[in-house]
Amino acid sequence: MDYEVKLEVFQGPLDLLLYLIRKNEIDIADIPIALITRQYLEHLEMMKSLNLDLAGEYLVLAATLIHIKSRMLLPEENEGEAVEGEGEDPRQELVAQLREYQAFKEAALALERRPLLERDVFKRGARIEDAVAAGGAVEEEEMEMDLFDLVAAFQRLLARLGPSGPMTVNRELLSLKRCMETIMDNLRQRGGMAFDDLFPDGRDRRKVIYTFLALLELVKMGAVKAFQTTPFGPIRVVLSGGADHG
Amino acid sequence: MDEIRAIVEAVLFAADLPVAPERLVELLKERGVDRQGIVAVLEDLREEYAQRRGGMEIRRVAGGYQFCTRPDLAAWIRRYRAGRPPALSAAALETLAVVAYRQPVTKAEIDAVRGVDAGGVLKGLLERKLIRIVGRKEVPGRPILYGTTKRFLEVFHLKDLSELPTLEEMRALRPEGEPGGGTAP
Amino acid sequence: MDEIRAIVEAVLFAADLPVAPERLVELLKERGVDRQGIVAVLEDLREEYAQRRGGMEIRRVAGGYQFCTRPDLAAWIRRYRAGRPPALSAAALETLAVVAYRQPVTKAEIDAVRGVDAGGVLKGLLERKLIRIVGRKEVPGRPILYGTTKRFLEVFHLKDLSELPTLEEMRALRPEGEPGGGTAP
Repeated sequence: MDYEVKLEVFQGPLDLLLYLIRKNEIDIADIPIALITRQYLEHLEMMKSLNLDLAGEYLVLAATLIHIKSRMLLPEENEGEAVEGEGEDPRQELVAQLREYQAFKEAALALERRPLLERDVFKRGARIEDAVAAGGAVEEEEMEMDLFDLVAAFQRLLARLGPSGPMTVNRELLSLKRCMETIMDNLRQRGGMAFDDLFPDGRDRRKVIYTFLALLELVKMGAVKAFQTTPFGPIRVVLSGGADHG
Repeated sequence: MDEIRAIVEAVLFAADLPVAPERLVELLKERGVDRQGIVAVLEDLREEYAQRRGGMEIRRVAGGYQFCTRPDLAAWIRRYRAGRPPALSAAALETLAVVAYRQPVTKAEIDAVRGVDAGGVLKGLLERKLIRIVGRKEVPGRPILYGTTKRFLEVFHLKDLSELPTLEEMRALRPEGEPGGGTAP
Repeated sequence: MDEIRAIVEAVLFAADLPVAPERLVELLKERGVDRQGIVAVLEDLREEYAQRRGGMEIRRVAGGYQFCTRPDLAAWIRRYRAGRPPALSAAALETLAVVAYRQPVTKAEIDAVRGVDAGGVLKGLLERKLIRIVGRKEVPGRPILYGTTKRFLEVFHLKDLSELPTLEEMRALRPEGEPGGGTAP
């Protein structure tokens, strides 16, 4: 069989197990645990030898499989009666879990087959000001904020401060003023800029922080406008009132 | 074209999100149009574009109406933009499926279904606004509960959550011989 | 509608900038359409929409063609957009985050965290009833203390403040790709 070729990226141990069940054309309700355990462990070995990152979950399932196998070998569970007997089938829990995962996997594929926005269908591309004739006064659509944005904003703030805590105000004001001037100069020359272009020295953390704070300050003062039309889309920065279209 | 219809079309075109009939009723209330009238106009327009078979169509999605390009022309637009479609990984799709069907759902519950830690995937889905935090579960530890967003409905072309096939239907589908990875084409 | 025309219309709709005929000639070159043919299609479409007098029209701008709404309907679109819930600026969101997580908090404390004067933003948040004055801090000068409002809880779909995700919880949602060791800091 095309054993090696079929080594794909699995979504997790359950995914690998489902793959083995399908490959061997096995009934999910009656898994030959010895065979599947062997193949499962072989796959883990292969993934290890390929230096694929093996998450701990893979090993947990390996242990589960081995445990089930040992319970299946116990003398009171003769083959044939194992399923119907009053003794519980040691595979039961795993089978239920696999079935559930399989249903969600199908659901995921069904989602993927739908006409996806930005893959199969596209929305109006032009920005709102360009799409609305004589609509200079139409305000740029801002992102609708949700809770995640709020927390993320706070996290970013704290990350920006770093472990050393708030910086001294004096040094900041000095640098801030200079950064604000630089931004304004750049914008006057170029009209508008992509947000990322404001940070040429991406590695200089201090500079990045000050530039960002300067930008916030300029936005607050109403000197510049920063906007974003899609979540995590590119941010554009323009001089306020300086952007005329058409 | 009568003015009401032209206004409705202009709003549909200009809006960034699906337009709910209620918003149009509100907008046009001084014109004395009721919900039924608005829906009739919207359906009329939808029919007109469907008949015309031009570049766009009007679809019903996320509780509203929205202009978008015809699905069979997607390849041309991608080529024009020279962009690749944004791929949702198989892990993201699986996680999204669990959230969609089990919402409100905790991370631990999602992890249990998928057998792997969903932390990174959840963060990505939150950032892409496909899921959101909807509250906390009143159990020890009060874990965060997740649910899907309107954006989810918009991206996956769903009128509402009830349009999702049931899990029972999914179980009935035997994925005979289908490979495991749900990779985007 | 013939396919070339539908493709041109779809591209016009989905493009973010005015579409130059040359780009369309390039896109459709395997269909054997020349510049003259493309311009004819574009002008035809333009004429069609002009005749129809619907919500949109096609205009020639900056060496290209672009869909836009009919100028005399602009007021309706402005009104439609004014009706949607106002969004928060990045500065407002940051300030709100500091108030939410550090309340009760003084302006000086907020300024220290954000590194800029929050005066204007605080005023805006007060006006929008997302924050309120909750008292005065018993230190020299007795500065005003700010906290969040009921409206804040509504906007963010929170039952109470304890539902705010903790920073610890957000840290647990590691970005995809980062090592996922189960060791909490």
